[in-house]
Amino acid sequence: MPKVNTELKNIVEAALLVAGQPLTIDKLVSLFPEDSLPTRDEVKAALQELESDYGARGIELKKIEHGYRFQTRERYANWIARLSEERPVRYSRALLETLAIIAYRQPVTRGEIEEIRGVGVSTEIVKTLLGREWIKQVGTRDVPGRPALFGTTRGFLEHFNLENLSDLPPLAELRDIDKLSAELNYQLPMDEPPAAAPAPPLPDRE
Amino acid sequence: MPKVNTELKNIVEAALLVAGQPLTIDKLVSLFPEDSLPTRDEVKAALQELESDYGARGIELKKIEHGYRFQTRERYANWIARLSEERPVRYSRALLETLAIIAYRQPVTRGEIEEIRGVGVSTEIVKTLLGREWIKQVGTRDVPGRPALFGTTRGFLEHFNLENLSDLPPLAELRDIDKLSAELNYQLPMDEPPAAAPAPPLPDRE
Amino acid sequence: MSAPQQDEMPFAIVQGAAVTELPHDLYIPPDALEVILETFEGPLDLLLYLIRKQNLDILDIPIAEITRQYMTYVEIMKQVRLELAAEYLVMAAMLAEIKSRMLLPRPSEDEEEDDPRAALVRRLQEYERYREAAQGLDDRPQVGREIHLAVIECDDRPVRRIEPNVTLFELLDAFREVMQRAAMYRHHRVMLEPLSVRERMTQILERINAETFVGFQSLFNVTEGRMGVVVTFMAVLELLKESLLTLVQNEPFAPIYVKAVA
Repeated sequence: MPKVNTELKNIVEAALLVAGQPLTIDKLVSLFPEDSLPTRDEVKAALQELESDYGARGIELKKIEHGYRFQTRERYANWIARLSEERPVRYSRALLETLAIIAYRQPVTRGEIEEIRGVGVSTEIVKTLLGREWIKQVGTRDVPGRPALFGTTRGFLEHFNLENLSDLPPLAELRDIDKLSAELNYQLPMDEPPAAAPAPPLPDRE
Repeated sequence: MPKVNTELKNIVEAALLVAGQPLTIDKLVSLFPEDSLPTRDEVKAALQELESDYGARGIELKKIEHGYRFQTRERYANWIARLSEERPVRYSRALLETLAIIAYRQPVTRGEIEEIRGVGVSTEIVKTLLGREWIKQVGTRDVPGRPALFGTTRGFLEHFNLENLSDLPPLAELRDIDKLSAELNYQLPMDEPPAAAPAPPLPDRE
Repeated sequence: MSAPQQDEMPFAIVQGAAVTELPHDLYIPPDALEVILETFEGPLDLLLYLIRKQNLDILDIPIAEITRQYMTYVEIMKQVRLELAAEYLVMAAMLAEIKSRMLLPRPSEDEEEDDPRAALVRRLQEYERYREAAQGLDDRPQVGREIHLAVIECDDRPVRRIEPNVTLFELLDAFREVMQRAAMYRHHRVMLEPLSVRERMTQILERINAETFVGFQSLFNVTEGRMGVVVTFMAVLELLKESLLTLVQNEPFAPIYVKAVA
């Protein structure tokens, strides 16, 4: 690991704080004039030092995909929230479910989302997600009608503070259908729920 | 001087770094809930510690009138300036059409361009094209108002990698633009001279 | 509006019987009914709600009971809401079908028969995991909510603008489009001179002005050859036609001069 040059570190620090969005190592390298370009390793070393410098501060260095950004630490959210009067937007369940399906199942068509959710997906929701640049069309499925395939964007990762898609917690496991109780409740009609069935344990994670 | 509480300092630091404007001590105090309000002196002490923490960093804490804010150190301005080099906006369709008409119809007045386009040409567009040095005024037309006549420049030819205007495809060929685009794309990147294409036949008239 | 004002006003008709009181197991304060109904994200969501409310395992749904509750809800939704997503009715039909298949005599032991609930269970599970994932997403720290991006100002930051690039293709495409548009208006017949002539017209205009005369012959560059001379000549004629320049000759065979029209 090359020794970190203080000037380099300071420039990287200032640039990240001014940019207000993730900067890649290549972008950071490009801030320097041709005749004094740092190596990518040098920049990486500077980033690592910054990360530890800010290890116990009010902000932290976070990696999103290939970019780095400074952001407030989550545990100060309550104090920072008082900075502005605005209430953060709340998203509807329909929107979040649609987004979750796109995130976990991408690339996926609107029809496939509707099949999973069991209801139609409003055009409004798709538009909102596209407008927020959390999803984008990544192609079309080669079936009649050539429906658009959607996937998530880097903006999605940025908003939800994810370094990459695999940072998403795994989906709950699908339990095997064979475990269906052998005892079919044939005793119809029945007004009472069957005796047994204690609360199911939290689903295992894959 | 009261001893500085790390949490307090971190909250002040985070707030200053996300506020986007100078914050007064009173404002910083107001971030805390009623039952744990710090004193103004405690906040002041936190600010002083922050100032010295950042004494040799890429950014510095500055007092602006009654507020405090972080700003980049002046001596890193040159590096930071390169941050904003990116994000060129795309030119509007109207601008491209205007430029194309000037190229094919020069010397031409703004009124004539408007007649061909069927809509007005904004002053902004003409200014942008003049600023980019792709067009210039080459004279005035001898009609009431003496409107300026525009033509393309050397810079225009250079940007589009044309030796002279007759390297532009004649109108007739434009109708088959898809075929053409394959050839044209082949010519990019711009550094290379155009593949010695034989001088195109004189363009058809429309 | 959802609250029963009079006892005789049934909420719904379920299987022929008027429901004047909300079923006990719905646990919904009447005035909140509509709000609650609106919170369901569809039939699967409603079913999951009914199952979870009774601490039942998805894998072991008492189909008759759940169907009965589901139908009650659907009937109420029909009454209080003008539009009920068709999906709810499709689900109702599916539940009825499962119920009836389960009433059929059990197949012989050696015959592996799928549980009629299997397809529904799979869908419910599938939906539930995404419902959880959606909740998980919402619980994540979000920019602007739990976390904020540090961004400091830099007042005197010189902005170095980079002009957008334009490819020749984009330019030609724009031109083609505008010409197609122009072609729709007959009276706007656009005449196009050969580009070389157009270009030369611009070049000539640049060289001349209204104050001084320029020698006609100086406009020609013999090293361009015959073609170049012709192009220049056509350009001069075109400029004359458009009254952009004047030719002056003091007497026959005297030198010809050119100047821009003042």
